[in-house]
Amino acid sequence: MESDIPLDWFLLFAAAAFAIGLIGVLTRKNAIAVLMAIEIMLNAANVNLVAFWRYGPLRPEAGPIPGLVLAVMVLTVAAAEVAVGIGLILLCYRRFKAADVDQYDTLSG
Amino acid sequence: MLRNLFLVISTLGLACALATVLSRNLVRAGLWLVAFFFCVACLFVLLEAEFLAALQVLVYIGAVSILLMFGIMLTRGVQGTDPTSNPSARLAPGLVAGGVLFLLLSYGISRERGLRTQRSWATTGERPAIEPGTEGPSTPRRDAINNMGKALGVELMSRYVIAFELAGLLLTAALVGAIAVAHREEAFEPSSKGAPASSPAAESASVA
Amino acid sequence: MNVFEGAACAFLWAQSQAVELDFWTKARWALWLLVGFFGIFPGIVAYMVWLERKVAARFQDRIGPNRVGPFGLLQPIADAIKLITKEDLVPGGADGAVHLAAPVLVITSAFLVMAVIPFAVGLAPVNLPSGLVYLIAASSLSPLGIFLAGWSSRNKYSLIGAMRAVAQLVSYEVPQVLATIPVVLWAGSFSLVSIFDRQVNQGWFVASPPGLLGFVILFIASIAEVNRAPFDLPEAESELIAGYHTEYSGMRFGLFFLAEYLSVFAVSCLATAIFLGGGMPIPFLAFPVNLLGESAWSYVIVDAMLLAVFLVKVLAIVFVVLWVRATLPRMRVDRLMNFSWKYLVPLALVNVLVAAVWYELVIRPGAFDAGRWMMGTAVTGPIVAAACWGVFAINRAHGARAPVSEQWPSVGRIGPGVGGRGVSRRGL
Amino acid sequence: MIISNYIFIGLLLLVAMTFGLAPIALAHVVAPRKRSRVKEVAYECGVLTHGETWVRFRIQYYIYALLFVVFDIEVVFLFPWAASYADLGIFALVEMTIFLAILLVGLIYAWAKGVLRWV
Repeated sequence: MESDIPLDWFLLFAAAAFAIGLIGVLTRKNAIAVLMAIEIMLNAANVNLVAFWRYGPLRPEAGPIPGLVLAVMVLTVAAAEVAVGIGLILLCYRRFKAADVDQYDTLSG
Repeated sequence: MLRNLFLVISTLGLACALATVLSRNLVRAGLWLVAFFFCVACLFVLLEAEFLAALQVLVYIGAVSILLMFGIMLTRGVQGTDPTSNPSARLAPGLVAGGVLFLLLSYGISRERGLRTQRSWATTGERPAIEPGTEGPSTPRRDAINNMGKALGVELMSRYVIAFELAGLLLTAALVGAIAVAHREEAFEPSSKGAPASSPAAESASVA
Repeated sequence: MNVFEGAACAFLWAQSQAVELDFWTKARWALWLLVGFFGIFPGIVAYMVWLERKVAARFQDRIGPNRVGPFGLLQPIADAIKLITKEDLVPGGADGAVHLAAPVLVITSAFLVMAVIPFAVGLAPVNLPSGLVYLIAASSLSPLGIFLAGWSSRNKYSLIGAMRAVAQLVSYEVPQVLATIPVVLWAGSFSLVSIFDRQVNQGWFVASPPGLLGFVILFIASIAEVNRAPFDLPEAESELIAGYHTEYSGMRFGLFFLAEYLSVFAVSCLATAIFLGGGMPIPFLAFPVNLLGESAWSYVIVDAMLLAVFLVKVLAIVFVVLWVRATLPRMRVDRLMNFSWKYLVPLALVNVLVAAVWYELVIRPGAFDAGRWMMGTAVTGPIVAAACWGVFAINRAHGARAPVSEQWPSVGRIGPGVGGRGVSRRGL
Repeated sequence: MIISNYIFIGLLLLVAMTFGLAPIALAHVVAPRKRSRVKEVAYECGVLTHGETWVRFRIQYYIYALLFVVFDIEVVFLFPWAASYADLGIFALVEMTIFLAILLVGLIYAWAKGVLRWV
């Protein structure tokens, strides 16, 4: 095509989204908000995987779509992570009556 | 035209991500997150991974966001506000950390070269062609892009079969673990004396 | 080739997955968007509402709408005018933006689903290579809209109704999706156009034991997906007022209403396209495409017939949906969830594997014929029947052993387990 | 290009949102507007709203959403398998049977644990 999107645009988008996710993880107290921020970071990683698959050369031993398979696996792991994460948050909420990560301080001396 | 489309979508996506992170209301944060997922799906379409874009919408918007919303409803007041969150104290260091990370990553992106092609990422302006009629080494890629679901199935069943079965195992482990963790309502019921139990609306809780 | 034939050919052969952005494509898209999605589909849906009121009235020995126009045919227009001129109320504590976004999201989901339905040869708005996944992804947006509607209203009944609705929708989405997998397996493609083409060669997909089971599961789950009776728990007016749209009035309520009927139409179209052979009138007979030789007129006539047959099938399914509503009472909420997870999901999972067996027996050897079909039916039919029987037997045994509560009667035989003595809460 | 199809989807998205917003905008112009406090009160069977809108939801909602997420991911794997089954043969059937059996263990666990009941 005459005006393709450059590779580094996707990479910069992913880097920015990852940094925003990091901001969320560092600044939010609520555990569910932290989970949301982690989802943003995982999505940024997925964008990178697909972009490199599309722009990079293929290695015959890795098949035609290695980036996509990895992206699907990230999808799976992200969903499982949210499922278990919210289960843990519910447990902690019942025990500590709070969903703030700061209040889970039983282990702190 | 494609470049403009990309710029619009990515700007919207980053704005949504920022709104997710900064929004005090958790349900609204979840809504911004949904918008961000949708923007990422649009980027997948621009990368010609339309099957993955459909999966992105199906899994993230259709399932994960619902789970997040349910999680909010089960742990917060229904309006989802986050009164204890006091972002101002941590916002500055968080923003600095995020900004530094972004600068580091963009510096790396501007300097790094492809492993095999030795081409700089920053100058990789065009993707390997898949237009019909193009011969050469990109043929398997063309087949994969034109029939992505099928290619993904073949790969999962042959080359990545271990990963596929492990994914099944992971899902079952997640299911069993989450149920084992979450399903202990009776054990903690007597000690629950927060606002909800004593409020008159507790009657409607039995309706729920 | 004159202009008409050029247009007809461009229109009819716009089937391939890769489209060029030429003039004909743009014209076709504009036609679809402005005439189809803005005019015809809402019109069809408006008259489905009229049909529902007429049919429900007949079932209840009434006449139904008969004042506005002949046979009440102008009733939908009167309803629309009424809804638009109603005051647009937003409750005081509501989250205004989300309250507005929720019905728009629901109706957007209903619209997007229609984009890949092949109504006849060449009459699919677009032919996506992953059309079925796209369709399911688009339809999975509506639970989110319903949740937001209930949440933003700041009304406890709305919220409870929304949570129930979402729990029900996600539970029934699983069997609905699983039921479509045999179709993908047999067609080897997600494109609904390819699925239709495959049915032209091999007969309707419903005409096989796993296909029949898949169709039944899809039909039941789809009724639940569009919140129709007997699965209309979310708006159980005796407990929850109007459920998630209690605080919606005027045109905002009208959008939910329209989206519900649009979804009924869309799932009927989906079931017709992937199981009932689309516009094919007879199960195993390929329709003669070039009835009048290789001319554009021939294609137009054949396409019109295919479209007519397609719409008749859709109408039949819609009628059954209305019939079910007029006949069956609302399900109890615990049975509703049980029915999805303990009956439909296991059956649909087994059905996926049986569908693969059917593929090995009937489709892979090639040269589809009656003998092969009978052989496949003889093998897979008993498996399907045994699976259905087994799922019901397990559920009856389990339900009799561990009833939900001592007051609530359980399914199955009245036995010593039901009386309340020695009832194990844990079960199984 | 295949991606051209998605331009149609994008346009359809705009049309659908217009279709949703236009009647509301029209109603905004046409419909009467008489605000009053009573109209803005949440509707609870005709009496004034009672207590906070704070309903404590039961853990069951989470359990069903969790099951849904797990089975949705399963669908993500089942769809490519089904589309490519013609190229694969019996071995793929065996693999998928193992996969489904592993997941069925989770469902049976949930069933046996008694969490698949609404009350």
